[in-house]
Amino acid sequence: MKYSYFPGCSLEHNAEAYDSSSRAIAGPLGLELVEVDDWNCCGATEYISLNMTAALALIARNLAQATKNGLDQMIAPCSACYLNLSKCDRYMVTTPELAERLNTALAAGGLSYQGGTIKVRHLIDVITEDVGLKTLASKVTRPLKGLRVAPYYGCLISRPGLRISEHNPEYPVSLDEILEALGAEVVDFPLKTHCCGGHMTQISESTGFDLIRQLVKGASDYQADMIVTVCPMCHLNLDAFQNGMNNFFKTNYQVPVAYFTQMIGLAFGMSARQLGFGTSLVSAGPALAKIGEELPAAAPAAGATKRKRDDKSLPMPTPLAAGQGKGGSGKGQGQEVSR
Amino acid sequence: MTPTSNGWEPVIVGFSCNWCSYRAADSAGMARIKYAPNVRFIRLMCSGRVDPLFVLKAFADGADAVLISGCHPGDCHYITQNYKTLRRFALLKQTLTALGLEDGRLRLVWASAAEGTILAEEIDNMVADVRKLGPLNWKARTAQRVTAAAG
Amino acid sequence: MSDGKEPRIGVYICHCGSNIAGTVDVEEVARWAGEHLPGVVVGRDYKFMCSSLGQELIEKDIHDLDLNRVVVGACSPHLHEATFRGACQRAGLNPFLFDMASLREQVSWVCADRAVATEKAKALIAGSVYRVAQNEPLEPIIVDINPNVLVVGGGVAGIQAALEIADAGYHVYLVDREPSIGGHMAQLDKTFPTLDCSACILTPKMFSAGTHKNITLLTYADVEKVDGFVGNFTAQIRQHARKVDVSLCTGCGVCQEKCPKKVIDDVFEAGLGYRKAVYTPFPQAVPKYPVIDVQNCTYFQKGSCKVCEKFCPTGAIKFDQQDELLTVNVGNVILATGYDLFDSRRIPQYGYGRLANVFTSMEFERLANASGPTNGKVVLRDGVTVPQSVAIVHCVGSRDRNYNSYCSAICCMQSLKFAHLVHERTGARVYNCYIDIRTPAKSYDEFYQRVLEEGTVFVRGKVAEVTDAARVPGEEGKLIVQVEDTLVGHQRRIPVDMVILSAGMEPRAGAKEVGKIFGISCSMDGWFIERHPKLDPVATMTEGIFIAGVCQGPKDIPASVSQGAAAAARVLGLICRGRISLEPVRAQVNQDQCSGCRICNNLCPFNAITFIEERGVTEINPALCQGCGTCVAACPAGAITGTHFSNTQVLAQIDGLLSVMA
Amino acid sequence: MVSASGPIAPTPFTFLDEVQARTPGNPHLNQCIQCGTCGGSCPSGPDMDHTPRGIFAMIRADMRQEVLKSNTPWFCVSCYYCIVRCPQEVKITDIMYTLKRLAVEARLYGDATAPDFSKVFINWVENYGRSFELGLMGQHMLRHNPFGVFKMASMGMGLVSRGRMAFTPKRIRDLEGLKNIIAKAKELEVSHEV
Repeated sequence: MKYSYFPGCSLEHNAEAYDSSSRAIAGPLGLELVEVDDWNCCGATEYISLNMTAALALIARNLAQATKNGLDQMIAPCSACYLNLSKCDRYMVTTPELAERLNTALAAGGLSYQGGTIKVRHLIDVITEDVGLKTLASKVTRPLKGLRVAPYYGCLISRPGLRISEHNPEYPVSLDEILEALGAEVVDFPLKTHCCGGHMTQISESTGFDLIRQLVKGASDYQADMIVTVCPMCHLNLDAFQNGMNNFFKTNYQVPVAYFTQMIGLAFGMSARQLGFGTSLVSAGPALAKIGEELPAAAPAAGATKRKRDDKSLPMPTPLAAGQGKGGSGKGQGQEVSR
Repeated sequence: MTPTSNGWEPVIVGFSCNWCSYRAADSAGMARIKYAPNVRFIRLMCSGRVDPLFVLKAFADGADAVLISGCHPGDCHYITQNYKTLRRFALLKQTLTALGLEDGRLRLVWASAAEGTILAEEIDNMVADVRKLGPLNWKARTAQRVTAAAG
Repeated sequence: MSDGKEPRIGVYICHCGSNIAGTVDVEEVARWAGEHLPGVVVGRDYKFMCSSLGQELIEKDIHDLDLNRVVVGACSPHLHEATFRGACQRAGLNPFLFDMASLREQVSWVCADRAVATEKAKALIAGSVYRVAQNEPLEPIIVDINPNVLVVGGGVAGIQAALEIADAGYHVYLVDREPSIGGHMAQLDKTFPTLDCSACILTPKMFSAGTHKNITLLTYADVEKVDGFVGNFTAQIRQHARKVDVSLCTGCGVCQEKCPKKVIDDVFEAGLGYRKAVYTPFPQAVPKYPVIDVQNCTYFQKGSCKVCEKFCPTGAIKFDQQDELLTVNVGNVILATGYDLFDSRRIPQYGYGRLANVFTSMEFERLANASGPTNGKVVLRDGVTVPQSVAIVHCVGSRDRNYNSYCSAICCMQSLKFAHLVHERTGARVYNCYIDIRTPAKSYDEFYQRVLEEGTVFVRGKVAEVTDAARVPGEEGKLIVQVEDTLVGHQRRIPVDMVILSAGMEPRAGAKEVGKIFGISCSMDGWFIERHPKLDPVATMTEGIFIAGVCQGPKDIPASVSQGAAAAARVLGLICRGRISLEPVRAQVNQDQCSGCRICNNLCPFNAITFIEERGVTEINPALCQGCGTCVAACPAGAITGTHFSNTQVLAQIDGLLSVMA
Repeated sequence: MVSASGPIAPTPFTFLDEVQARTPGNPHLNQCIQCGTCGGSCPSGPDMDHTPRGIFAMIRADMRQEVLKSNTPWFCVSCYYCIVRCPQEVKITDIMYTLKRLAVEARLYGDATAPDFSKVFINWVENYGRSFELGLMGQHMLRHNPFGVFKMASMGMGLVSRGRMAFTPKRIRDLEGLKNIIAKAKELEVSHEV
């Protein structure tokens, strides 16, 4: 099965692990991913707040680019990209006047797009629908026995229900099913479709951190070893901001967060390093230990060493020892591990 | 309804059954739904009563299009008669297409007594399509075809 | 002209106040018709043609101007065709020499532009004038009314209807698919606003229905097929095998006592209680005879047990009993098939089915009911803990385009009732989360006032979600109801022990199929369609088929009872008339023209068409023919004519409609 | 509803009409029954100075200034709970986007944090074709929350040390084309408004 692949900006940097793990499991699952040529940012939730036409044109450019490789289905692993792309496509079908405007804009860049040409799919749908849980389970060589995971869908693939697939915006189960197929112990997570706060950490700390707290608290209340997510934004908030949240509320949660593709990779017998586990801020060490997988030491910050000069201005982080979960700011908080 | 540039407006003869589609028109009225006024309905007891002859007559007398409407399949007041309508319609359509009648000039619409909105929407769409097609002048056309055949 | 005379047509255009005159230039249409249309000798317009003065105007013209045809342009013929036919008849004109054009529903109400509307009106009038000129005088078909009546559904509406008719001295077949009549009302605890016990007021009615000499009770039975027409229906009813010989059974109840198989009762106890495999739904069941639930009976599933048979003192248990097919002849049918409760699991964010202490309204009725699983104790799912705080959620599945957009009418009062009962039985703090409080009936709002006084907390806001995910210590172990208090303008999280979902009403799952069996249709929402929403709420488009109770749309007990009685009155009216005249719209075969091709033979769903072998021609039985005209359209020899919808008449109408061109 | 015969819908005049017209698709705003499902479902509702429902009431009351000044749209996290739960199919999230645009056009937003965040973000996108977290956070924080920089530094460096944050933004090949598209689109948006 051959698909266009739209990684999106996050997967280039902070969600690199999502990208590498997705590509890693594609082979075994019989998926061929053809990266969309010269794609651009989808504008996240920001651009549409300033200029609708420009925002949609920005997205439409990607759809136009995608048509070039002749594939009619495009996989977007990032929920925000996924929603933006499918929304834009939908609008171009339902609102001819808008479609016309967007094509006038695209023409300025020598492009054009006919609404409905590209079927935008989220990776999780492709795996549940095109690959199928049976095939998935059949590829499992190392069942994730004894690992308690909280499936976390977040907002943008659950809602507003643009998805082609049959699913329930309030109580989806596809991720639960995938994780069960991998042999993990799946928590019936009541907050599975609640919001991680998106960019709120940048707008209002109190709001953003509280949403993160609710989710992390929920997961640890349900004794989940880790939260499994399908979205880079959710991952960034829950993982990278977890210690910031801990400081804010004087709590010390240490719930590791992983992409569902990483979990699939593990179950397929791939190494944690290969799947980029070492790159999360909250260590997944204790969790992975449960399935006898050794967490690699944090990847030696390649970028950092190369660009030492640039780093001078800012304090270097204290290197992390495997299994020790903390932000590594040397400010002494977040040392103690809950549970 | 926005008249076409040259002010020409299609005239459409509609055949409705007494039980569902005519009552759909009633409920469209009761809901004060404004829709294109081009369709002039004839009330029959059942869409099954629509004799191909009626349709041809309508076209011959200068109708630009004909609308046939009845109860939804399975909801027919006469149990199964609208299935017969369906079959007859397909046949008629084939024939008329062969005679060069554009698709869109003969339409079949199912509307239950409750579906005033749907009937109105269908009529609006149909009128829009027929406006694009322009006047039919069936007589003239057939005349041409005859002469063509002769010559 | 069939009757030789030249047509002398009178055309009458109704203003309908401003309904038509507001958009259509009625004077112009009348004048134009009088001057330009063939055969028209007079064209008039009048404020209200349907008024007695309007009708007299027509009658007078028929006399003075010797009219032999009449056309009225007014509202839809479905409203006033009968009225004007009456006028013609009074003036000695055959009512079928009349035609009506719908200038209101099809013109003035749906056109905005006056000129356009007026032109369309002219076209429709022209159509009617050309047609009426071809109309033939016809005599209505008279049929006798069989005085027996079939009532489908033994809820309170059906029982009421059955009793009214039976008391009037006519025979009723009362059919219910459950083993007992009583319907939803039998499950309820108290009834609003008077709070009298539901069973106490219903049981007497059930009893008299069960014992009435004019009522044949057919419970645990389904109507499978209905043939015929008003006055003469034949219904085929399947009596499911009770596996109990009712002629021997005394209803002593030993079998239920001894039966070793306990199953969850998801019908009467709404899944909150248990029953045996052989059971009567509830103690006061009518009839008192139990049924054996074959799916759960150990004997039928495993081949051995027969405990009930062993203990039955009269040997009434009959494991080999088979379904019976009964055929009854009736003149009229009343459908009172009721409703299904909205399945609250369809709204996952309310947690029903996942969170133990979220209850549906029907579950709560059983909980509060003295004869229910907890003997009327209001407790949590664990069966012992008394809730300290309860939230009642209004509009569950109603007034919501994601589920049902209509208002279920009973939920507000029901929720107020729950608030009162909870307060009375537990003293718990009660929160009612509502969008609007709708109490529009006699002493309903007084009940609202009473509940306010009792200290129930009213929160104006549609509940967003019910969750057990606590955010602060105070919420631990509670259900949290998250809602915007729209009157404060802030989001609230209300921790409670119990949540009651006031679920709405839905059309029966099988409503559409039932409708098909009886030849009536359902609205977009799935409720049976009445003949007129205001003026004829219990009749349907099909003569002789009536509807009563919730199957016609959400309503409470008083309204259902009134409709049951109303439907009965309509039926009794027909029975008293003894005979009814039907539209003489029929198909007739001209035997000389019939080529005997038999194309028409298999077209008729009413089996009105038969082929006479010896004469090699087809005949149509006017008693069975319903006048759809499908065979007329199909006859290649043109041997079949449809009275009142003949080719000549329809073709003439086409001419007329198209004689008006912009 | 079916297309009105005669005159087509009038050009926007009330604030309600304006908001409806500036939102793609049909936002159904006039259908709101003020039930509060949106406000109840909103994750950041407690921090908004008016709940979405409140905002809709104000829009109907034509309180343009107050609505565009409020922080409500800027606190919308685009979680779409309100949209899927709304019993009247009101497209709340999309309306919030519209309100943000109108507020930016009218320079009416109270606190500039959120609008600026969007602007900075977009600035990178428009000039490189891709977003750039480090630059974004850096610029944004320095402007709106200088101390935040230090608070966030730990996290930031955490990401950096794990190769999860690049020091230079990526640039797409056909940047010219993209810029032209954006420029044209902006024209159209403006011409669309008048």
